[in-house]
Amino acid sequence: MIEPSPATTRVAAFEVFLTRYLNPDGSLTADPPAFARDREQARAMYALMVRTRLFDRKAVALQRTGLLGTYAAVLGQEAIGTAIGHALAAEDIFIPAYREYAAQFARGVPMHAILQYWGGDERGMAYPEGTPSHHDFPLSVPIATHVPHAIGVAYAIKLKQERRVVMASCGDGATSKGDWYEAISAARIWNLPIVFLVSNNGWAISMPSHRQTGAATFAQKGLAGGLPSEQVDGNDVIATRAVLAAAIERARDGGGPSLVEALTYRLHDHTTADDARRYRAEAEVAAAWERCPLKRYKAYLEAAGFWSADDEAALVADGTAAAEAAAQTFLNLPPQAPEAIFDHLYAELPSSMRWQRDEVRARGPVDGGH
Amino acid sequence: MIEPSPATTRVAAFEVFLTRYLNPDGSLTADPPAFARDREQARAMYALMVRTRLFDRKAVALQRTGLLGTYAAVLGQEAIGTAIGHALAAEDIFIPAYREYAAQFARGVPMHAILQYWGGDERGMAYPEGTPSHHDFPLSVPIATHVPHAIGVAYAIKLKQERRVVMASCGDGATSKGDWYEAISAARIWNLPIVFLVSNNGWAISMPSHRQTGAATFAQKGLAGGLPSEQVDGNDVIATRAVLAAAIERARDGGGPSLVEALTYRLHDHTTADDARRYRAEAEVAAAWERCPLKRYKAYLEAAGFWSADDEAALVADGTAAAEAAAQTFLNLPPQAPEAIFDHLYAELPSSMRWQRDEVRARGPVDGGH
Amino acid sequence: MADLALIEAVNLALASEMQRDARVVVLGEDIGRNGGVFRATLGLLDRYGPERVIDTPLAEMLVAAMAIGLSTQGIRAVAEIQFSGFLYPCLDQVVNHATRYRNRTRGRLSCPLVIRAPNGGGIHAPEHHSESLEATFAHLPGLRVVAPSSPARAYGLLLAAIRDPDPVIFLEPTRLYRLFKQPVEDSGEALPLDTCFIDRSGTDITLVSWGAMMHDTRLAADRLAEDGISAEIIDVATLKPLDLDTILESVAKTGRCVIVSESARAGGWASEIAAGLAEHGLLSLFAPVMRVAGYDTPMPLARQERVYIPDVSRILHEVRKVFEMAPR
Amino acid sequence: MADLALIEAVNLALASEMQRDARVVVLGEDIGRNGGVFRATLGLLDRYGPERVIDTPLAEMLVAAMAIGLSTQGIRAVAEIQFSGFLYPCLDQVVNHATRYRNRTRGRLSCPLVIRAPNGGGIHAPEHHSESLEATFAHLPGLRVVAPSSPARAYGLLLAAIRDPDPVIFLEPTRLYRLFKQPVEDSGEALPLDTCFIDRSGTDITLVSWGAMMHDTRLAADRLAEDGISAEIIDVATLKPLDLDTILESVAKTGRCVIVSESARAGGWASEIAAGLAEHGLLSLFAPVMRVAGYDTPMPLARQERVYIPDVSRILHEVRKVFEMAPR
Ligand SMILES: Cc1ncc(C[n+]2csc(CCOP(=O)(O)OP(=O)(O)O)c2C)c(N)n1
Ligand SMILES: Cc1ncc(C[n+]2csc(CCOP(=O)(O)OP(=O)(O)O)c2C)c(N)n1
Ligand SMILES: [Mg+2]
Ligand SMILES: [Mg+2]
Repeated sequence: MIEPSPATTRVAAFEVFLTRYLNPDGSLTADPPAFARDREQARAMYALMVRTRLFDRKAVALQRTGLLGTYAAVLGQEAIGTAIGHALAAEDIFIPAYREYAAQFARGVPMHAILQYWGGDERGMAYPEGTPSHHDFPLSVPIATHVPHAIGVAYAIKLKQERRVVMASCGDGATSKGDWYEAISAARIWNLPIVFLVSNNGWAISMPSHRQTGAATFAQKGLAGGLPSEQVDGNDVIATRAVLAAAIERARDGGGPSLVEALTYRLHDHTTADDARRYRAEAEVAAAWERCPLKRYKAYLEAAGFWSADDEAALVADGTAAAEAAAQTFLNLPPQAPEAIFDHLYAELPSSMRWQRDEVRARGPVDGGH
Repeated sequence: MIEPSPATTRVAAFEVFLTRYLNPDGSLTADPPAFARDREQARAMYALMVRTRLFDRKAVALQRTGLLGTYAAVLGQEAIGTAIGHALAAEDIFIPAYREYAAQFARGVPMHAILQYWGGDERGMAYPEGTPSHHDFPLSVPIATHVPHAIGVAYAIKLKQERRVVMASCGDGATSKGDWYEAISAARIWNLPIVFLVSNNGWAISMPSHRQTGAATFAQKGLAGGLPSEQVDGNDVIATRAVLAAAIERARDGGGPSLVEALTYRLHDHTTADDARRYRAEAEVAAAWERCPLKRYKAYLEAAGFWSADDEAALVADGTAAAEAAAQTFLNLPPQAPEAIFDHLYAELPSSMRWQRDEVRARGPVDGGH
Repeated sequence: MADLALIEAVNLALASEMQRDARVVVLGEDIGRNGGVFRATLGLLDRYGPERVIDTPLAEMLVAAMAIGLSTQGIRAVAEIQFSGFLYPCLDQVVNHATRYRNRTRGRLSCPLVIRAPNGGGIHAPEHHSESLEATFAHLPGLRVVAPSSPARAYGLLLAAIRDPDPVIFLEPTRLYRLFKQPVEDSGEALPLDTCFIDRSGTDITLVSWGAMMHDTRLAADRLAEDGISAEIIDVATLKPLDLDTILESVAKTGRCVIVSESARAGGWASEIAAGLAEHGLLSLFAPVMRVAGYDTPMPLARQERVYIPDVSRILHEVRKVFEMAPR
Repeated sequence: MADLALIEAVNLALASEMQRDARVVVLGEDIGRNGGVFRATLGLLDRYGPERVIDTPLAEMLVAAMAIGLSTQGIRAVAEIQFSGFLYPCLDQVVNHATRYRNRTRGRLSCPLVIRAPNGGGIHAPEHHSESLEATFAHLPGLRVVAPSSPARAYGLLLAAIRDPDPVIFLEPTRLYRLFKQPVEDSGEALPLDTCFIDRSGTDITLVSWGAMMHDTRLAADRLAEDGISAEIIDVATLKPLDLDTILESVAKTGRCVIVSESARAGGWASEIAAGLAEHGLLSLFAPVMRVAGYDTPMPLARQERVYIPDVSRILHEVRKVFEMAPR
């Protein structure tokens, strides 16, 4: 928009690219990368997407019947978490927003832990020892505030001369917050091994992404920090994994931070506490179903001869059972003791606070907990 | 840094331009704009730069002799404030950082008010009625925090259907802060009449600007908000005024917000409380003096036949006297009453606080005020 | 006169003042078509249009800063933050600018703005949605902090907050949003901003509270009445500046005081009131001033929130202690 | 044993602990080559290199967030914020993350970090450079807040803060940075983090203070001694968690208490202490608990800062009131 004139010189130029391998109908735009041609890997990705969708459905059902608190569904965005889960190495560190269940499952978070979290139990964030998730960060609700933690985590990695990568993910709305920008702005100063991921699902609650900012893409926000910045079709699990893996390996090899905007669509309400019909047209949602990540990837798998109707039936049965089992585990967990609210406040409870714990202990269980 | 491949498409592209009319030796890169060919306007700009420099010198001298508090000198950056002062219309609204004295003088802030501010007296921010400065914002010390006020001010202008423009200025360091980014990110949503100005003077206290961010230019940070973004040689008062005026008039005509990065150099210590020799090479400063905005513009004026040695002598005499008079006015101002700390706390002091004012009043003047 | 829930009274006050005063605008996240996450701004977009009902980007610091910018230009900006736990990014703007422009420009610029947010827990909301922020704000000079405890007070105090020439933090009791209804008249009449309400008169003990905890305090007083104890209840709806005089007068009469608040105990606003009593009410006091408050932990996730939030039994427990130490 | 000013003791503690523990890093604006605006980090860059002495971009929220990220990885991050008035952008990170990671992950992640900042006025600094933030932080659960009042305590408490497994806000008294020197031994010995110091023993009145105001409190006690009044001085250097017991014991002995603090009075930490006395010390008190504090205004610009900051005469004034109400 600034016109060159005799008094001007061009000092910088930037381009933003979008990567897509799978069209919405499942056809290919180009030769897919090796992992997508590997039968086992290709099938595993699909399985994770489907299991995540079945889990998600179960979680919503639990909430609707009063057995779970507010829940943020991931319906329609399963490809992104799946791609993360497959692109990250076990030793890498994941700092997620609150909808990346597929990635979390891949990293060892049990399904019931996610239910526990949304069910109002802190123990849902004590991810199991011996799994990659044990050193990952928990879900983060205050939007974008977790993203700058990546700067410190990645700096620590450099300091310790480890070959690990940090992935910090968030939504399109999150990119309006100063926290996000401060991280983007700083990452390249120390050439930190970070991949910033923005899941642009078209909406931040009721705000369509085109009203969130004047920028035409969310990817270009990375230019503010001098980051290699690109878009990927986030409903194309092949492209998303390929792009993330490239960014991760570049970071691992000392190539520094980058930003990936994954284009997707939130097919569900924002959370179970939201009613999206208030602010968006059903037609838009219907159209988005046509771009469903599972549908298109399944078409690819079938065309590649990697998937059959029997496979599908077995997966659905198994995934349904897993979600059901997770729900049961969650529902049967014994409650925390009331005084557990003091257990991890400090490494050791200061003596001046002991009376508070004693008071709670003396009262015992309180009505209204559930 | 992202390589196009068969699976990629280009979705956006950006360029950043730098404008310069005056080379450091005063020679022209292109035909200058009309205002620079107008004898009176051209001379007025020079006069403001020189008067600002003389004021600045006086302020530093006052601080060195214990008559003023910490002071932030503008030495070497006078062209930017001068350009702002000449580019803004009286009705426009200026939201400055803390070094834009030339612009403030142009808008009616008396020199002694600036001394008063750095001398520790709030009255230095009560800019006089009947001048444009009266509706301007005062100097802002918490870095970048004033910039997002521009969003609200400009929104109010739109709401009232006024043809006014807001200019919010800050330094290169300020562009690392979330406050600044949140403003940049939002401005184009409502296509607000704002010009964001970044005076990149090479340093933020001891941090060279290339260590402040991984971005190659500060201008490109504007791309994060989809803003037209450009660089200008901020030591070239002609280019700076031209670029700012274009951005201002575009905003006034409904063309929306933009970002200008003005390249300059801080010739002085950060403030009088700083000693820049601790962290930067004398040679760098010496080299920067070669790019001094006054020197090059004077060469231009002389070449254009707009300026003589007599003019120079008269201006220096007059400017010195003005700075001296401002110092005297400042030094002779009667102190505020102690209880003045309650005068503008609320529109009306709540009754529950009156005892505090009474207590202060009863104590009378306190030692250590000065 | 319609029976309204507290959230409806907030909505009514906003609509009513927008109707009356064209300078009033509302801004915040999801407040337009969506009507706000709690529906406080329901219908305002249709009635007053997108220019006065401003959906902002997801950036609380910006919301505060934008309200500041608007208010300096004579616009009455009423900002909504979705939950008080997301107010922290606004704090820098509030303390370094909103409360200071009038002072530092010696009256030239000022910030007649309101920042509204639901405050407190008890509705089984997700993490970070149930915090109590009043003490953090009430410590800041130049600010007003208001926390209504009923639909009628929410209506009248919100009108007052919008009309006030200085910045106001307006903390709405989330737990009471839909808990009960009350007749609220759209009278356009504001309530005073620096006077405590004597919510109920009594002679034996003074119970002081505000916001959602007023509800439990009233229930506790009912129980005390059954035991023949007459509690005076004071609603400190306008927390800052604090009207200590009304509390002192009550304690002068009752000689006993228990202060009930939901926020963390250490440095909570209950401490400020107790300190006021230690300074000005000492001679009236028969017994120690007890604070019933949240524990010095973060608000737990939903399953344990009732462990944290004071309830009737905790209030009665402290009241009983007071009467043990100073029997009638 | 060298005679050190408080800022030199801070510098010594940082250097000493960086030497002892390779996990310790310092970060902040201008802390490298420049050695920090007050020179707290002088020489550290040369001794420990740019990887452990990290000049950050100009972004306080990021500094806090980066310290959080570092600390979760076992790095002991010691962040400097240039003036406490610029701590507000850190608050969201501190309250929503630093103090919570341990709790929300049930001990899996934790944040052993320190955020240091000069606190308070009295050095004729520019606007926004003289604020007092302790109450704002001390209200937050899961945090420690420390405010030393002498070079030796600064050294020992900073070591303790760095070694503590939880987040600590370390507020250094700007006014005392270079006001006096004291022998400080580089013993590597930390001071306890949750005990008040009995700074001076006395029998007639308890003076409670912390940080820079300890200086004026000591001077006031000297003056009282001239009048034959024996003041006990308590230095609440570890504000949070608060060791009320030591204060209660003292007041049990003296029956009189004046609390001196620089921050705005309403909701200041003095109020928390007074509230503690109103609850647990009422029976010991012969006289009201007086707070000598900053007024409920922003810190004025330099010319009026002495109007705002409590001084010896204001302390003596309140002490005299106490003895008028409760003569010996
Ligand atoms: C700081 C903060 N402000 C507001 C909210 C309330 N809120 C929760 S999710 C959300 C929208 C987030 O949008 P986006 O970042 O696009 O993520 P998405 O939900 O679409 O995955 C908002 C406003 C919050 N959690 N944190
Ligand atoms: C929020 C905040 N942090 C730190 C400071 C201390 N400080 C004052 S000026 C400055 C550097 C500003 O650099 P820049 O924005 O480039 O402006 P310049 O001084 O170079 O004009 C710093 C860190 C401050 N005033 N505010
Ligand atoms: Mg989104
Ligand atoms: Mg600079």
